[in-house]
Amino acid sequence: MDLALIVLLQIVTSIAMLALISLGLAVIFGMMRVINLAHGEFLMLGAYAAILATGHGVNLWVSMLLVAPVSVAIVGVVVERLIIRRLYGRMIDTMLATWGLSLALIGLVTMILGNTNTGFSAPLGSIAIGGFRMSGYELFLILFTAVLLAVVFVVFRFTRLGLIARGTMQNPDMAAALGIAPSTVYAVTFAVGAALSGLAGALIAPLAGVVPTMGTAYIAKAFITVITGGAAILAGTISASGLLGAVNTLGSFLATPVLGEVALLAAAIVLLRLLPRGITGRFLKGSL
Amino acid sequence: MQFDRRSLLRTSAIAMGAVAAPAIIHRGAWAQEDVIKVVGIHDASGGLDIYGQPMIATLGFAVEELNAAGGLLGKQVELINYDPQSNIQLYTQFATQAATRDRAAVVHGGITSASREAMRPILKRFQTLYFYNTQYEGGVCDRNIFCLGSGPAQNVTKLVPYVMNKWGKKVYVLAADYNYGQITAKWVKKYVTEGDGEVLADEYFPLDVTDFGPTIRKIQAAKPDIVMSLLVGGAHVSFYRQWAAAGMNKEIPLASTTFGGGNENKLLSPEEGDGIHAAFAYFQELDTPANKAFLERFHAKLGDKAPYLGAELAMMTYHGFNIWAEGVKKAGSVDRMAVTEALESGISYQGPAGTTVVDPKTHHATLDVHIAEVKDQAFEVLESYAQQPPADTQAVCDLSANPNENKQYVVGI
Amino acid sequence: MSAMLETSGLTMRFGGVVAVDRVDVKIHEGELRCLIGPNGAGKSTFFKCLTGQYKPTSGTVHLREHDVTGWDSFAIARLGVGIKTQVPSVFDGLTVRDSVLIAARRRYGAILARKRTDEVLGRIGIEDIAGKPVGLLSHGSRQLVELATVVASEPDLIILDEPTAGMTAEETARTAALIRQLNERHAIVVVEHDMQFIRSIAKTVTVFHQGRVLIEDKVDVVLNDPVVRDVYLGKEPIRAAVGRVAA
Amino acid sequence: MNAALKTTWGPIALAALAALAVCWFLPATLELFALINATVFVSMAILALSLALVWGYGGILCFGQAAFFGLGGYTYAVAAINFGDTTGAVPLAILVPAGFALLLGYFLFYGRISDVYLGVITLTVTLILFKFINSTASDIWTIGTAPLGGFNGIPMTPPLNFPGDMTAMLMPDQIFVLAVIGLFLCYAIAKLILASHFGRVVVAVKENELRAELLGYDVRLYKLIIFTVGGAMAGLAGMFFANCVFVSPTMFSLSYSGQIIIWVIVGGLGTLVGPVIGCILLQMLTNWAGTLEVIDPNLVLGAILVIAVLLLPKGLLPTITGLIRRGDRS
Repeated sequence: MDLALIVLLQIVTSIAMLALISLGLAVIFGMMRVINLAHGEFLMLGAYAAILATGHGVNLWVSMLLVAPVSVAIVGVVVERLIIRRLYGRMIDTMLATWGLSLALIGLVTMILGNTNTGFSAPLGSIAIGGFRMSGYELFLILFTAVLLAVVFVVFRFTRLGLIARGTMQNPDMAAALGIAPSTVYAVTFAVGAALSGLAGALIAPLAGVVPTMGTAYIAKAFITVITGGAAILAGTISASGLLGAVNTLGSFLATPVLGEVALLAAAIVLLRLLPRGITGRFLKGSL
Repeated sequence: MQFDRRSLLRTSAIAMGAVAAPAIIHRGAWAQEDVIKVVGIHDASGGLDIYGQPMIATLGFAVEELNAAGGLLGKQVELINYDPQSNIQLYTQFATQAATRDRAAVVHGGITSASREAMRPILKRFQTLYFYNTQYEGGVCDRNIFCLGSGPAQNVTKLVPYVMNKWGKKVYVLAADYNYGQITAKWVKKYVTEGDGEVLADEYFPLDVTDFGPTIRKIQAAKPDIVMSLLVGGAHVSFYRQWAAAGMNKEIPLASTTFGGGNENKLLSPEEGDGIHAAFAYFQELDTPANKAFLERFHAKLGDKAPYLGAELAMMTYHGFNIWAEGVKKAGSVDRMAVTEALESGISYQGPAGTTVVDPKTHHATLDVHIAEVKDQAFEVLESYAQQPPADTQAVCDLSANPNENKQYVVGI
Repeated sequence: MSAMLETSGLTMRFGGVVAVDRVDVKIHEGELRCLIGPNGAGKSTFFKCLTGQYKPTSGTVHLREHDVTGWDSFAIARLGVGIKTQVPSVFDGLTVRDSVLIAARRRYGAILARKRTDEVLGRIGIEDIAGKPVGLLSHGSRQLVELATVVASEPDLIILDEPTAGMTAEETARTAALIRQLNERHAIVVVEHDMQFIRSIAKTVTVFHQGRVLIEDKVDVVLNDPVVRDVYLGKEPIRAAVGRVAA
Repeated sequence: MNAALKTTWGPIALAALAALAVCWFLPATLELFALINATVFVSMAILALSLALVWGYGGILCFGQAAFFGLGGYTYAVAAINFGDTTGAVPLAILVPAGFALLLGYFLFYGRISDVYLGVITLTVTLILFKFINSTASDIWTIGTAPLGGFNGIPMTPPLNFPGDMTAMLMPDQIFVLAVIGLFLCYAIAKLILASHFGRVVVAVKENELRAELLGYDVRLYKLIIFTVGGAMAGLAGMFFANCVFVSPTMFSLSYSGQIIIWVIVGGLGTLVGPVIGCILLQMLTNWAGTLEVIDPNLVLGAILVIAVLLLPKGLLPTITGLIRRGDRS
């Protein structure tokens, strides 16, 4: 019984992690049809921002929840101005340019901070569930991701910002009709996406360790989750992470973590073969 | 002319046995050079830098000490360091470079067994002497290489009975998924079974795995008495973090043949690391006069930049270089075969890690082994075993009888 | 005359929208048929069902003795159906000659195909731009290039979706003459909004409205039908044509 | 005929001359180490050429060209170890990746998957191969007498021997010459394919898939064939690479797949020579950057890619030839 509960918790953890690392990419893809291949490095920058901030005596929670997203959002604004803006509508070119950015950021951080593993310990101790123990921080991550998704939903559904965003998703001219330049909407979107990525990076840092190349471990997963999910930001992210996360965990439990990852990738291929426009390209169309 | 050279090389290649390719070697020039070139190939960056950086520091220190004392054969030793960035293919590139461009007298380096196996055939093909100074899984039988770190018959054989006696008989093995982890796990199984224990499960992880969540749950379900970690590299440090975050470090004790080799005890907080048991041929905390004197010199020289030396790898690199230097002195030359023969005469070296004796038949070493426990980010030595022979490799390899042998034996279970 | 192409109950739904609704149309060998109808009447969707770009929701398409319902586009094309799409679908990166050659080469070997290409270029009157990349041409010329590629592949049935959009008066007249000439050897279905053009070429006219066939008869009958005038001609006679040119 | 001479046979003859010059000159002047490195560059150039064909002319943006490269290398190593003789291993190193490309391509193109989705799937397949091959360290993963070795790869990858004579192993200079010949042959084959009717249709499909289909061409088949040819070339590249380095899972890594795309985009999409030049220049640059202590090679490579996309969207070669042409005119 305890074992079933713990497997279930592990599945939920995997799903939450996938959703967390994909959300920033999904926002940018869903709104702008831009695939940001520097997403993994945004995660990495968030993690380093948190480490550097705690190193300078900033409270751990403030570093993770405030410093990391804000600093990466600033990076996002700069990147949007210098690169993304010049390539709107050219999806492949944007992918290639952000890929270049990804390499450049890895190189830059390696030069400045060195190519060494760092990290910090997870706060919040552990809790007992029957005869099993689990890290309190993982539980926190699950709850936090749920809250984050809810906040994104509320913002999109009920605020003027969300209205403009949804309008722009449907038709870029809509924003213009509302008296807002589409370029402003895109800039804000990119910054929000970057902030979400930075936040995610800081939050996974205590579990995964931090190194300049850490982004490469996540970009493929996030990329695959977002494309498998399709264009709808929330519904896509949640459905794809749910499916892929569950497959991954079951694979890991029944066989090995490597087979779990392979199962995740294989599931994504099968899904895309069956639903070439992603899950929300077929189901839940027009949802958020 | 061309044909002649080729057929000659071909014949010699066949004579040499399983050498992979004939070689074109522009040799002979170094003997006249006024410096002796030594190449060190260790990861200064990437996931394995936690091991590489202290090794680079001790190798550099050993060379400086030697040069300060007048060098070798009246010449200064020039050390060339390459950083393969934890990338196996860069190892092959740098090994080729060391042999064919630098024409190094000796190459010291390689951290993982994978990197050793990548360099070994190249250095043998290009006839360049190779020293591998890392604790490893044993069994390499090749006259061109000297493996001076401890092997399973020296560390696993002591650690497994010790912890089984202390904690219980049911063992769960976690290993890095490459030849080191795979082979060492076999040795662990062998010794656990011999001690009437039981290996509940063995799991293998590629070096880039950072998510150990499912594994930690599986271990909890299996309820072992001991978790034996043969995990390697920076990414795998996440295991210890996640293990502690789940509160498991209070529930099931950990033992490891690798923990400490990369100063993992310093990366983790005391709450996370305390209580882990490890076995190595050296710990910086060893309380011997030779070690104390060394640390004093080392710190005087490097000051704040002196890295923590942790367990074995960095110190055996220091020993390894000095043993090679002893060989050169005895041979009176840096010629590969002359030095090899000198070393095969049973050279020994007394250093901070005690006495290291080269075993002529296997090119491995007899050395002291210690079991220690992590306390407050440092190792506390619990037991010491003097002069342990490399029995694992000795059982299968005899280079004085079969000098052309070139393979790695794997324990048969 | 035997039916060359016959649809029965052809229906195409997108979600809740019925774009083509139980359409029964027969085209005979060698016929020249005009199709008219306001924007959104379902003409282009109907063609996409005929040429295999859409798989119809229900109903069938027969091409001579073959039931081609749900076939792939290339297979239908190989049975002898060519289409000039509403927005010119051309090879922007190729030259005019190479584009036409690609089409001719599907039927003929290398030497015959070259001959055929020159012949078609001459017939459509675009030899002078044969060496230019299609991407650099004006809208009208692109229409002609597309027409040339379709003709060069020698289909038995040619579907022309608004062939004169974006053409000058002179080009339009030339196209009308060309269509009559093509009709000597091929069956043709033309969609047009230009009534004068239709009068000048058509014999039978089919009117589409809201996805269904409203009426099908001789050109004079149809153009004088009050219902047709009401749904189509009366309401937006010129604007529809203008709108299409802009598109 | 004249046009064919100018656009096809002329460049092939020039390439043959260049290959001859390189084979004559480099082995005699380069040091052994540099020659081995040069062989690596040439094998990479073949890889760049394979993607130049598939992406630049076939319009298929494959994020997983490294998969065929790795398969070629591994097939060669496993077959050569098992046979003891490399004569049979070489064709296998081309056929196995080609066969894999055929299967994968059938799955993709006959499933009508295109654009970014095709990119994701090829990337995912490459990742799966990487993860699989990276976890084959255990003894059970042995094909015949060749252990796959997991993370270690197969360090004992045997070098080529004279066909049929397994004791006559080739020297590094001979392997270099063979690699250059391989590159030349791939170039000539690509040129001839593009000059043929088949090649024209492939380009037409890239230009406008719908139009080609409406003219009666089964575009899936054309894409599949060009994709398979690309896979075969990448396999050959992997075979040469295995000869001068050795096979290990990094051959399947994302960073390889990425680099190939960078070579092609920097060299010039829609040309064959451009990506080859881009590949060799960028590799020399990365090697040089690797020796600098101050600048990280990733930073250099990344910056080049960003700049190439922003400022030279056509790539190096077309930009330069464009400039020369403009210069001629004025």
